Amino acid sequence: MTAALPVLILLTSLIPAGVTFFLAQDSHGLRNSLNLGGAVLKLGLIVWMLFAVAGGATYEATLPLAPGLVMLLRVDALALLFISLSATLWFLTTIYAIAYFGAKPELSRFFGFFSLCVAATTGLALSGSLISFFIFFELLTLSTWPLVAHKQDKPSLSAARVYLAYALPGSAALLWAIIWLESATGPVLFTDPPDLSALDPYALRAIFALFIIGVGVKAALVPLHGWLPAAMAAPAPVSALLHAVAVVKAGAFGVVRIIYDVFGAANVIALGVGVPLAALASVTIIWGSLRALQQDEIKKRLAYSTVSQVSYIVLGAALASPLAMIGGLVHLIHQGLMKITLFFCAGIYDERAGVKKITGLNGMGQRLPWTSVCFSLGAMGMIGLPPLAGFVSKFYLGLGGLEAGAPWVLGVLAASTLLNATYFLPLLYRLWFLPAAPDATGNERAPALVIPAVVTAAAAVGVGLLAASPISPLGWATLIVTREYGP
Amino acid sequence: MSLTVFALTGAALVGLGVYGLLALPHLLRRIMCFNLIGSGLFLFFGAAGARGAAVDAIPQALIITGIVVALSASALAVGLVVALARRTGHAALPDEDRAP
Amino acid sequence: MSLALDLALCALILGVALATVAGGGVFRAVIFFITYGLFLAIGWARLGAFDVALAEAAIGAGLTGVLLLAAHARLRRMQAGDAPPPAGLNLPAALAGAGMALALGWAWFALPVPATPDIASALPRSGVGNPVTAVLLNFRAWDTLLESIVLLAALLGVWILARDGDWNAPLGPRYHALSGGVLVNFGRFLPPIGLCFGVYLVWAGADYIGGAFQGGTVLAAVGLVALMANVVRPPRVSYALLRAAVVIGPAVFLLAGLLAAGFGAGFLTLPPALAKSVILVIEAALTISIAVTLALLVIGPPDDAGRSS
Amino acid sequence: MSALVVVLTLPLVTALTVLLLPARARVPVVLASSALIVLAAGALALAVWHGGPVTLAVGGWAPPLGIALRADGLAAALIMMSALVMGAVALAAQFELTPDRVGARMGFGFWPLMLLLWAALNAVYLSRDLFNLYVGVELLSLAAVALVALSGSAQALAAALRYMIFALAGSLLYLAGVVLAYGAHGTLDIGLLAVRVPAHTDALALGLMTAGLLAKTALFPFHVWLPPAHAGAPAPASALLSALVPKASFLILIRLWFEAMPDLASGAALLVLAALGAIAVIWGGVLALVQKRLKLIVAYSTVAQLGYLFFIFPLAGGDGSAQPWAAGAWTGAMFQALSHGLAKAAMFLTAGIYIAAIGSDRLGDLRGLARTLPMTGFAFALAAITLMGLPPSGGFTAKYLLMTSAFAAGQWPWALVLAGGGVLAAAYLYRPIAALFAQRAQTAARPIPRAWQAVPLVLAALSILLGLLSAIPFDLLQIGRPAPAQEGL
Repeated sequence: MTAALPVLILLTSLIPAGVTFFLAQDSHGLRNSLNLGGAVLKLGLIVWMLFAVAGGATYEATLPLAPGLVMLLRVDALALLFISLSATLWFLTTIYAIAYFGAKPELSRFFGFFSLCVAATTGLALSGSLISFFIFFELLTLSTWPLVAHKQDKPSLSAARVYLAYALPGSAALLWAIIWLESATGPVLFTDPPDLSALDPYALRAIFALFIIGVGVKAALVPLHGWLPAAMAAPAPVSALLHAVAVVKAGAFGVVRIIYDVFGAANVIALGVGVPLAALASVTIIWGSLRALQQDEIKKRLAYSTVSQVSYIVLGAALASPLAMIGGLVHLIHQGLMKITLFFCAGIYDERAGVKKITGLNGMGQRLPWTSVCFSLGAMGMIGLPPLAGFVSKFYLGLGGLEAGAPWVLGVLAASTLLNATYFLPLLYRLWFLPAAPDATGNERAPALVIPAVVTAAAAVGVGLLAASPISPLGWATLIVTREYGP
Repeated sequence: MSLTVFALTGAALVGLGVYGLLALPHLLRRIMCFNLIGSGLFLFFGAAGARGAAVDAIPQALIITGIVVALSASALAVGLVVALARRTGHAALPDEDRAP
Repeated sequence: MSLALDLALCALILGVALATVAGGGVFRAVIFFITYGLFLAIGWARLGAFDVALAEAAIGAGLTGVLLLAAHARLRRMQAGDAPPPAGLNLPAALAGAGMALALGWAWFALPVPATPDIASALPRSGVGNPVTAVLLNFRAWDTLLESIVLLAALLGVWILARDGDWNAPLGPRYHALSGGVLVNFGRFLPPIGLCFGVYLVWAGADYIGGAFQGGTVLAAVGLVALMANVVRPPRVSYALLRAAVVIGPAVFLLAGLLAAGFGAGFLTLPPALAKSVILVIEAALTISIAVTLALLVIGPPDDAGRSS
Repeated sequence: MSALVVVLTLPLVTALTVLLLPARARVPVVLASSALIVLAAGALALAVWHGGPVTLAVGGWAPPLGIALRADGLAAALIMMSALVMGAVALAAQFELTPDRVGARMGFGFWPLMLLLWAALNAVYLSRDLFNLYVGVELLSLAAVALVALSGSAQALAAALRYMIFALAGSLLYLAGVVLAYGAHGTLDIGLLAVRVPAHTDALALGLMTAGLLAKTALFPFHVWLPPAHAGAPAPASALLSALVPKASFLILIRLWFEAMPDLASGAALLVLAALGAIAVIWGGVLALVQKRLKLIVAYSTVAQLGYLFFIFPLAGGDGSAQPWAAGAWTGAMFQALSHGLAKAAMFLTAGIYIAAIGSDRLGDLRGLARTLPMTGFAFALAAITLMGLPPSGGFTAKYLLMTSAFAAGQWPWALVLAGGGVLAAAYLYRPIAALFAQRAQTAARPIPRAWQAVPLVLAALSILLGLLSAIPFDLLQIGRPAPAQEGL
């Protein structure tokens, strides 16, 4: 069982993916039950595993491909954190997507790649070695490409092209880094940090830089972020799951793995690469916010906001101090919940009211109250209003900055908060205080769209309110940092 | 001594064939040059096989095989040249010097 | 004396070869090429390699020559028959040729004289007395089997060069012979004589000189003369007997090899007691296929246009 | 041993049979015997797996008098891959090259030529005799040239002739080397040449043979014949030419440099081979990027993909053969050969489907075909993943092994080319994929049977599976791998 469980969890999305591809377009029932069933089963297995891991069980499955090329699936606390997030959000997004697409064409292709993409994220979370991490990282690239291109119109195809143009050189850099490192140290397992003494510091810095380029594309670090706003041409569920969770989080998760499980926090500090990375993350935070200000399309604004927010996680990891790390890890969850709420809502505005631009939000508070409440909660959380989720993250990041001897982080956080407020508050103002345009229409009679948004919004509030509880994301992140990476 | 004469003749034939193959555009001539190279090599080989105390039969057998293989290749090449000329009116490859 | 003879012969060979490369017209080059093959055959005889001499004369000079002549005739009809060689010396080509010749020339003097495989002691178990035939049909029978397949591949390659509309036409262009002319009479008298000579070459090849390839070539020549004299009509690609004739040589060869494997002796392993008869059967079958294949290679793919013009 | 004889002779027997059969019986017989050969190839691989290399002295005559055949892990793997590709091509060709679609001439000609090509490939994979290899390679070349000429257009004939000239020149160069080898050592057997008394002429012999084989393998700068030839043939023939034919001459190069004359593998010579490979990767990729027809893109991709194979020489050859990374480099190159074979065949077969559906393979005409023929588009994309070297695929395993060895050997420029070549492949394969997935729906496409569409999908899936299950082929490829330079100090 200890070997079977990680494989089973992977199969809960791989099998629906494989079967869905071969389903006819109009076999809605079978397709929906497959995907929802897989999602529910996965959630169940993860809950079971959470209890088992808390009771001290370990899970590991290996598949040797060739000498040095070993697929290793292993469950650790960090993996659980990421996998719980993605499994929960996958389930909700599936409900949302089924309602969103209705009877649009090419659904089997969409859900096939959608499940494949979730399988890749799951595998990524469970990867216990660098090479399995790379394999799933690439699988993620490949399975998201058709999703971005899904509409097959000009903007989608060009977005998909841009996506690949960023992702593939990125993966070449990542592969280069992995092989450079492993040729000196042998295969790298996350349980067992490699002995880096075989490489001189300059080579190590170069390897670190290549790693950051490799995963930084997915984490949308400036200047590697260009694909993300372009990818907003994709359908709303894609933007919601992929760009709030799967892809960018995979990048951020990769940064965490590389700093803590490949190099080790101490080495990152000793090599002096943490501070430049933190600086890059800070630049991304500010730059993303500034660009968000200039967008008048809701999804574009959210996309730049993502660019900015994901770098909080990178910032936390790069500072390499325990509190900063807690802040970064918890933001992985918090940002995921808040941003998916916002994207769900953006999709609802578009789908139910035909609103794509910010100006169209005027007065929508009355017409789509549930949606607008959720949107407002997500936005306020992003700004970091206490006691919402975003506040917890920023609080820990600030403390971590002080702990790491980098007080300038406070300045970055302050500036970012100000900017967040500047680009989100006008939206809320329009929603609630401006009169609707005379020809504005729209309703919320689509519970399958609204309920997922309500659930995630509630969760985003809940994780902030209950942050002190040991089973909250904050509690879990603290556990990870103290148990696995503690001094 | 005679063997050396034949072997060097073989070497010279190979050289002549290589020259013709590279310099002549008409494809029938090129096919003849292939055969010059082949037969030059065989002559060299035959001379080499005759150096020992007894004449070695293996090179002779290989040469006979080689001659048949060369004929097969020539036949296909000639067929291709004729077929190409029937469609294009030229017995040379398109982007090289044209034979009328 | 003999050295002087060899020197003169080699000078002739080289001279004719040079004329082939540098000579004026393509037609003349072909004639020079045939002459070259005949001189070369004499060279092989001087080297004591009579089997090779026979093969070179029959295949290298004779059959390749006829092939080239026939092609040239067809090209001339399409106004693609001739091209003057480019004026002046092509320097890169000359350097490549000279380099190749010098390298081989150097190799001749650097080449050690190795111990060669011991054929003499294996010959009695081979079933034949001619060591060359022993190598071809027993020691290295796999080479020879593949070689017969190479001929077949070339024939298939030539056939598929037909135009789609011509596919069901008789093979080759039509040959015009004046009734009562030399060729027709030749075509009547030659076949019986050539047939005897060809069969003799195959039979003698087992112990003296000759063999399936040489004999088959003579038979092919006979067939060609008969075709050109309109004594026999060219068949069509789909003609079953024709296909059978082309296939029978490699088929019998393969079958013998597989039967040997089936009886536990190993693929293509001929028991010494049976070797001679098996080899003769294989040679007989090969001769048929070689003769037919060579003749068909010369006459080319089905061509209806040549017939109506 | 019996599996070896079946693999060696059944294609020949079938070719001869097909010539005698009426047209109706042709396809069933070819398919049945293809299935048998696949089984025999499996049996041979199993025999090698359990009992080590299988050898056979043909006619009972041991070298130097006779010809030895030997199936090591590499030969068994190539035979298996070729059998799978051949079987798939036969399945596709029964739909594509029927007499009523392409006429009686092509409908007849393809089958025996395909089988003769198959026979030649297996003969070359197994042979240990340099002259026998010459005859085998000639058979291969003649069958391949004929397949190029099969379509009968003027361009195809010109491409076939150009191919023929390169192939013949290559054969003669190779033959010159064989003559020198026999002249100096009195043997043609690879095993006996390995223990020869070195002669001064050996370097020239090896150089001549290598030059000849490079021309046949289409390594830069001898690649010019390949794209028009492979793009000009009917698609099933292109699949064979691109996926299999260059592997045969490459294998002989391996036999020469690793088994017959490893002592001559000087660092500079190995470097030149790999450098030409590196240029081929870049140059082939760049040219593939500017092509407008699918088949030409795929053909130029072959030029690039073959380049990777040559990294084996400095990484596992010469002094490198005794190093710990040699096994990885060696296996990596062979994985590249295997996975490229499967993926490239799949790609040409998809091109054949598109041509059958819309009568063109211009990128502009392919727009939107993924919607009409989803299985085929999926097959093309899967094959592209292998060629880009993305995980999990055989191409990725190959690249990973080669890159790891390049780093371990301190020869990181090869790794750079491997990484850059992957990005280049992504760029040139993106264009057809983007066209296929573009919005405009093709309405004029003729229907294609699902069984036909499934054929390239299976091949492409196999090329992916090779990466997921690479442990077994990895171990198979180690069996009979040339030992590091004689350890007898």
